[in-house]
Formats: sequence, C-alpha cells, structure tokens
Amino acid sequence: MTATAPAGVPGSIVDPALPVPTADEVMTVAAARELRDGAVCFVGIGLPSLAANLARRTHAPRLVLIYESGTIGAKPDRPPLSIGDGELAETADAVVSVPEIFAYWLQAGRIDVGFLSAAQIDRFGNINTTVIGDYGTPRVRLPGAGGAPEIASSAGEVVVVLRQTRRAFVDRLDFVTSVGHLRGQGSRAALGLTGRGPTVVITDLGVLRPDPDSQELVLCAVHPGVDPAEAVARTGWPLAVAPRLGVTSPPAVAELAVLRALSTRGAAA
Amino acid sequence: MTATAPAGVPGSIVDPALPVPTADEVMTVAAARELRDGAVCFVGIGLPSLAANLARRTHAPRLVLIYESGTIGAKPDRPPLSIGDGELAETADAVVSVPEIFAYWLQAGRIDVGFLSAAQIDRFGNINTTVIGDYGTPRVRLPGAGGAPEIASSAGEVVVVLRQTRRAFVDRLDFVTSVGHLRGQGSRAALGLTGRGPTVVITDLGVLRPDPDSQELVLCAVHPGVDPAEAVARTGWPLAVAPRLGVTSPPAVAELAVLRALSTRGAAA
Amino acid sequence: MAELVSLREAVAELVRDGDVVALEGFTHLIPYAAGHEIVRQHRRDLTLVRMTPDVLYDQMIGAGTARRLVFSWGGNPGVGSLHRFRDAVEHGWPGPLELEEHSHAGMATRYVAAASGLPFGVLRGYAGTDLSAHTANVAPVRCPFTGEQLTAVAALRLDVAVVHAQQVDRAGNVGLWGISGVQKEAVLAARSSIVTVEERVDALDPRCRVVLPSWVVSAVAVEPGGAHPSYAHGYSSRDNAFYTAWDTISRDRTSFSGWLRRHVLDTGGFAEHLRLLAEETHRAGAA
Amino acid sequence: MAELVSLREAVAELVRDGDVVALEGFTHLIPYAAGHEIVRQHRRDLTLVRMTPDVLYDQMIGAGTARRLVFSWGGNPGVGSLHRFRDAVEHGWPGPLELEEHSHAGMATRYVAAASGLPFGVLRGYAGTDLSAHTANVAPVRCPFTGEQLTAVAALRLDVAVVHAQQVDRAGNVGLWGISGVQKEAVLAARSSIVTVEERVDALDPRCRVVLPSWVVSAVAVEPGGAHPSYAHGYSSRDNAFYTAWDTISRDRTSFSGWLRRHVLDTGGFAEHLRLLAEETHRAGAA
Repeated sequence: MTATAPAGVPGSIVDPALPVPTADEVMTVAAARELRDGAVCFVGIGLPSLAANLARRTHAPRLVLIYESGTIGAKPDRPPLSIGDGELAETADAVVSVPEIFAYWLQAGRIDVGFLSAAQIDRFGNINTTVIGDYGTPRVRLPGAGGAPEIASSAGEVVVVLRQTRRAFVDRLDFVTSVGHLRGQGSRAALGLTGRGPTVVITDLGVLRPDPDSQELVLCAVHPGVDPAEAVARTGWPLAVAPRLGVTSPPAVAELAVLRALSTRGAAA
Repeated sequence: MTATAPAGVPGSIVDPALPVPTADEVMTVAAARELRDGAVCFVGIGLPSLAANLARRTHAPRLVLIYESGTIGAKPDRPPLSIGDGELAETADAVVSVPEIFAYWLQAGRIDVGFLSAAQIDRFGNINTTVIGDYGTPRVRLPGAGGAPEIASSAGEVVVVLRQTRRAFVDRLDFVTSVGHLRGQGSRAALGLTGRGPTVVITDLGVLRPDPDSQELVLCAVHPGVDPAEAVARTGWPLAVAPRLGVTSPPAVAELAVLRALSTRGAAA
Repeated sequence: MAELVSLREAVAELVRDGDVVALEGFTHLIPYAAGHEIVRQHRRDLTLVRMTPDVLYDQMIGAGTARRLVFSWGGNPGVGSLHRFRDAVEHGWPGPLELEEHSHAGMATRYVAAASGLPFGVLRGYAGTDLSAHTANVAPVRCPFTGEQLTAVAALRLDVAVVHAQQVDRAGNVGLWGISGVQKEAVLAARSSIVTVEERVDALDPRCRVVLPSWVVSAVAVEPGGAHPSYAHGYSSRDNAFYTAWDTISRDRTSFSGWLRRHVLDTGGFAEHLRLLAEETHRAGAA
Repeated sequence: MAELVSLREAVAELVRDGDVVALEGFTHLIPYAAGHEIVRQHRRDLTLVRMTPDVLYDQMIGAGTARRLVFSWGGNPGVGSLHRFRDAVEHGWPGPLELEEHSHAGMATRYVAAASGLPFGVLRGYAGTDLSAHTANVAPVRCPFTGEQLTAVAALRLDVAVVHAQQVDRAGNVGLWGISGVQKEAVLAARSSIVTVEERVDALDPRCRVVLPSWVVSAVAVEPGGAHPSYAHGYSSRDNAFYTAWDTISRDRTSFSGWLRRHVLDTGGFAEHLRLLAEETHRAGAA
C-alpha cells in the first residue's frame, strides 16, 4: 500500500485560499495517513505527535494515542510541546505510571503502531538518536534512547518520519539506538523481537518501505513534484527505487486546513 | 525481653467489674504487647488483626497496619472480618494494588513485624497452613499459603500467635508452608532470607522464643496461673524450658477493656 | 473494543469448556453474578484461577465446573473452611480437583509477568518451603550481576479474565476504586475479558484508581449488585452475614445442592437470586 | 517519619558530596527548587540519575554538581538540545561528565527492581542495540521455563530521591496526581528522600493517585511553585516560554554563568528566583 488520500477526503484539489503545502506538511500528512482508524498508537513528541493528532482529526477519529508519560487515550486539543503536558493527563482515558506504560502496555504487545523519528537511519531502518561521531568523544551528543528502543522492538509495526538528507540517511550508523531490520534477511526475527519493525519510512521526499525479502528500504513513492533522483542523491547508500514508483496524493484541503490549525495552536502554546 | 505490661499501663490489677480474662484474651494481650509504637506491621486476619488493633488503641497509637489487600496505614474502628473490608480502604493512608503490596512493601523490607498464625508449628518455628496428612491425599485440606511464606521470609521479624496443643505443636510438619528457622543452627540465614524470622511465639499458655544459638523454641514465660508442665505436655516435641522462667503480667484493666470493646464491635459486624 | 452485552451473552460467547478462567477480586468486587452465570450455562473442565478462592469458587467447585484450581489461599475469610473445596480435594466430590498452589506473592508475580508480556517473573520467595516441590512453575534463577539466587515463577496466562467494577462510561472504559487487588493484571493477562459493573455513567467517577480502556475489555455487562455477598465500594457493603451463613449451607452436599438449584440453576439470572435472598432474609427476620 | 523542614535544612542534612541522587519527574512535577538548593549548597561529584534529564539537570551539570549522569533521554522537550549537557559531554566544561545510558524501559525496570528489593529486573529490550556495550548493568538472562533469552538490568539504588508533589497532610503523608512518572519507585529505591510540596493540607485531595506514607519519606519542605518551569497539576501550568528561553540562556557559557549566579547562587531561595523571573518577564513585556 502506498500513501494515498483516504476515501472520503475530497481529492487533491488544493484550496487556492491556502498556501501551497511545504515539504514538511506533505511529509506530516503522508505520515498521518499511515494510521488506520481504531489503531493504538505510541507517539513520540514533535512530528510524530503532530501527524498522529492530524490523523485523529481527519480519517481516524478513534485512534488511541499513548504517550510514554503514561497517558492512554489522550485527546489533546493542540499538539503538546512535551510528552507530559497537563492536557494529555486531563483528556486521557487512563493515566498510569511510567513503569506500567512500558511493561503492561508496550512490552505486552498492546501497541499497534509506534511512531518514531531519528537523527540517523540506515538502509535497514535501524535508528541512531545517541551520538554523531565516536561514542566516547562524540562530535554531537544527541538526547539518547528514550522510549525508542522498546517502541522499535515491541510495537506491532513502526512508522519512521524524518527529513531525507545525506547526514540522516547514512551508510553506517554511528550508534545503533533502536533496531529496525538489523542486517536484513530475517535477522530481526532471529533476534526474537515481538514487533514487525519499521513498515514504512516517510520523508519530505517520499515513502520508503522494506523489501519483503531483504528488508532493505526501497523508495516506493515520491511526493508530487519530487524527482526520484533527488531522493537517491540525498541518501548515503545506493537507494533502491521501486520499478513502478508511485506518487503520493497531495494533501487534501481538509487535511491541510486541520494540520495548519493544529500547528498554529501548537505554536501559540 | 519477655512480655510484660508496657510502662504507663496501670499494673496488673484486674477490674472486678470485668470478668476474669480468658486464655485467648491473655494470649491476644501478650501478642499486642510485642508491637512497639511506630512499628510497621503486616497483619493477617483473625487473632493477629485483633492483637494489632489492640496495640494501636493502647500503647502503640502510631503503629502502622498493613493488610495484604493493599491497605497501608489502615485504622479500622472494629477488627475487620476479612482482609479486604471496605473500612480498611476508607481509613488507610494509601491503597495500592496487591502486586505492589508484596513487591514494593513486603519484599523490599519495609515491614518491621509480620504477624502470623498457623495450623502446625515445629520446634524451629516453621509453619504449616496447607494440609494435615499427605499432600496428595490429605486428611484435612487447609486454606494454603496466602501471604504467609513471604511475610515469614521478608518481614523484619515475625510474631506467631496460636493456641498450644499437641496437634498444633508437632515434632514434624506435614508440609512446610512458611519458613521459620528451618533446621536451626543458622540454616535460615544460609537460605538468604532477608528477615530475621520468628522472634516470638505467643500461645494461650505462655511465650516461646528461639534459642540464640540453636534457634529451637524455648518456653521463656508462662501466663499467670499456668503450670509449665502443661505447656510441655501440650507440645509434640520435648519442649525446652528456660532455667529462669518468667511469668507474663496479666492483662491490665485498660487492655482488657479495649480488647473486649473491639471483640464486641467485631462480632456485631 | 468493549461491547455492552448481557452477562448471558458474554459468558455464552467467551467462556468455553476447558478454558483457563480467573474470576478475580480481593474480598472486594468479586464477580459473583458472572460466576453464577458460568454455572448456569453448565461450563465444565475449567481451570479456575484466583489468589483467594472464597465462597464463589466453593459454589463453582461444588457445581462441578472446575477440573483444576490454581490459587494461593482458599477459605471463607474470617469464618473458616470452604466445605465444597475441601470435599472436592479430600473426597473427590462432585469430581476430583487438581490443585496448583502458590504463595500470594508468587501468584501476583505470575499475573504481573503475564500482563507484562514476559514468560516469567522474579521474586524472593518459596525458598525452604514445600510449595515448589508440587509445581513445575517455580524454578531458581540467578542474578547475573550479584550471583544471588532468587525464584522465578512462570507467567500466568488466562483464556478469560472476569472482574466486577463500579462503572463503565459511554465509551466503554471501565473504572473501579477501593481495594483493587490484581484485577488489572488479570484482565491484561487474558486473551479475552468480561467485566460486570454496577452502572453505566456518562463520565467515570474521579475516584477511579484503576481504569481499563475500552479496547482491552471484550465485553461489559451491567449487573447492579453483581458482587454480592462481596461488595462494591461506594455502592454496597460486604454481606458478612451471608459469608457466615454459607458455612452452614455448604457443610452438607444435600443442603448445598438444594441451594445451588434454587439460587443458581433454576433462576433466570443473578437479579432473581438477589430477590430470593432478600425474601429468605425477610422470612428469617419474620420467623 | 517525614519531618517538615525547610528545603535548606533538608538538603544540608540529606545530600552529601558524591551521593547517587535522583531528582525525578516526567515533565510534570520536576523538583526545580530542590535542584537549585543543591547547587546553592555547592554539592559536588554527585551521580545524577533521571530518566529524562531536562533543563534542571542542564543547570546542575553546568553548575558543576555532577560527576556522572545515569539517564535515558537528555533534551529540552519540544525545543532541542541541552547545551550545558552537550558542552560537558563534548568539551568537558565545567568538568568531565561520565555517562551511563539506558532506554526508558530499562531505567523504569531498574527503578522497579530497586523499589522491590530485588537485585535485578527483567525486560524485553536492548537486544541488537549498541546500548548494552557501554554499561555493565545490562546482561542476558534465560527464562527457566521456556528457554527464551531476555534482558536483565541491575537494580538502580539511590542514596537520595528528590521529588515534588502537590500536597502533604498533617500526618506527613505526601499525595500527588496527574502524570506520576517513576516518582514512587525513585523514593522507594532510595535510602532517604526529600519531597517538596505545593502546600500543606488537612486531608489529601481525593484525586491523589500516588500517596507516599509519611514513614517512607525523610523530609518534606513546603515550596509553592517549586516545580517551575515544570508544573504541578491543579496548581500551575507548564511555562513553555521558559523552556524556549532556556535555549538562548544556556547556549553560551557566559550567559549561562551569569544566569546561574543571578538566579541561583546569589539568591536566598527559590522564591527569590521566582520573583526575579517575574520581574524579568514584566520588564521584557514592557520593553
């Protein structure tokens, strides 16, 4: 399945009253579309949270949002700045402790979709959020693992959202923080991880999915107006491109309107 | 230390308006006196609960009562019939889940005194509450372990309360449900248990304490009017008697009055 | 997603002969209505699981629903023995009952492991006791950091968990407060779950300490008083007199069987049983 | 038994140079006042522990209190990097900072193990990552029942746990509600604990989801607003503007040092810092 506008959303006609969507907006909308209604979604802060909240306000009103702060079924009016904003607790169906959210909910396999971002990603969807450079003497010290390693291993599937650049899409990670498809060829399954791993990587250029056999990421679709050569150029390994490359549907008017309203509310917070 | 009336309780003069204490009452009062003020006490139902509530209303107003139903700091007005009566939750400082009460509170060593009863006890204070007879074809099926094994292993010390009979004080347990001093001679410590085990056994006849070296129970005191020979006769092993046998102080007027008020309220429940 | 159904439908659909079923509740919130419905629908060969099997399990064992009992303490709290449980274990009536027994801490750890998606849990326990000799679900495990030996217990996974709670909201979320036992862990340890509640409300009471989101519950049935003679904090009190009376009712096979027929098998549901009980109490009072 | 004392006394008595100290809080209820007091009293060589070191730990690291950091995610949530943390790790300013890092699930499991009196905890985690190569506190462990390989993490024991809560009652019991993080586990994993609270009340609010009985808390200090710029549910809102402003304040060593002197070292307490902040905001608004 490539990312297309969900049924019922009126096509791809962009409202002339709305500015042309930015690449980040196209990416966020494409990510939101990956979430089916009723799914239970473990959400990180930033783009994942924005996309999940967009999905909940468009095609997936019954999407269950879980934040690692222990809020289950949060229904924030605006995208939270942090994963522990008060509104998450106020609107949640249940608030549980942090040990419980990881043990009873994530580890036990109750999460359908984990939503992650990354500083570096490799061809098998493995993720680095720890350091750029050597671990002992890093060029850039990143925030670290957070909830990502167990989201990556235990969520039913993982959606990764990040901008496509040669600095991010690297031949070799400086540090493996969270496991995607490891070294491919079924090596993830051999590790005994309970979730299926990354099923899609959404970027500002297009949509990548793991090859069913090798698990190497393949460019399956580009966003409207994107040259696949640009995606290849912005990838630090020889990026495979699907023989029948798709084009994602541009953000629908309704999607973009909701996204912009959310972004404005988030920025005003 | 033998069981004597706590300082401040007016002596041993029994109020003529109160009937003479029964053997059970003497036992309960003696058990209550083992609890120092401010101690954190894990309480089983029945005699232990009655004794703990008596202590809280006499010399130990700051005694913290914990029931295995997850109620911490319960202050029941009457002794509960079950360990999960509503009044325990209503009067508790905190109500936690059953897994938490065993892991965070008992296992972690936060309990000063565990209060147990038994169907059978042996010379080392090991306890049987599982079966009389063979395990596969029992003569009497008893309720089983409940919280006792971990109270016995993890509480700072254990107070055992039970009536002294040859059926209960046996040479050999039919089943070891909860460990006291195992086979004595330091064998409990070798097992790695974190608590010190039974420090006293209170019966309707007197007070038994483990010998410091062998850990075999020794009759240290008898209740007023009890012939030590009777205690020996009602014990299924050759009961050691302390060379300087004490006599417990009889229940004070105040103790007995409170105990009877508690018993009446409990019976009326 | 929790469906709001009748208790009859819930049991008919979710409880199968031979299932591993826990009707949990720690003195508080014991799901009597659901247990009676399982008896009324003549389920057989169940493995019944519970930390504190009390009068409800005595009734279910006496009725012949169980082949096996996994438990840690079986008694009538504050009253004495469970006569039907003892009769089954000591004399095989109405059929033999296999036992697997643990300590409370062991059972709680087993539920937590299952709720956490782990194959085992670790505790300080069982050492020196005879308990581990009679079950394959207890084993030593060594700490890889300190070398210390501890005890592992196998995760306790259920086919069906049954619990009683105070409330369900319009979205199907279940809320309970007061003594909460291991009910959450039991529901999360099970493939499917049935919850009976005192009432359906627009919004859960803010006192709710445990909330089970709609999507982890299979079926919810409104059964006011469905925990009697246990209680629902804020709705009812424990009927201690019934627990005491049970000692007499259950002591004898004939008396028990008559009671079971009159109060469970010949009734259309738990509400009818509660009406009968009220009438009997009224008659006893008038006599 | 919790003693009601000033925060100054609590820190003076309970926090020693070289201690392993966690100031916990998951976005909500972060104990800023206590952290500032530790800086003000010039504690050194601390091992700071926290799942989510954020701006407070950036301040403490920049102030030179820490020798070592045990953590799982260090950032300014929704804003970006922690510049003082990065400066310490990348350039050793104001001194080198040893790191021990885990995943959130690993840290939570380590706290739970310590709170439970176990030497280790078990989880599904770390497999395939580079995390376990850099710490001795992660090791494989095999399920004795299924043979499956899982991950053990060492218990995370603390010298001192510091948390902020909404209320303390007259008996010294501490209550909190809203997002509760790992605060209970941190307190129960520690030899001693300091709790700051918004206010002292006759009876805890019934919304309190976590209650710490008086006898597991060493010291309680009333510090209204003591979680700012974090928040206390029901008392204050998160000051997102401060978190954003911190990015500029902390980017540069000089600017940071000036802020630290003005707002922490040269103040008599947290209330003075809050007054200064209010004045600065007012001036910025007027400018």
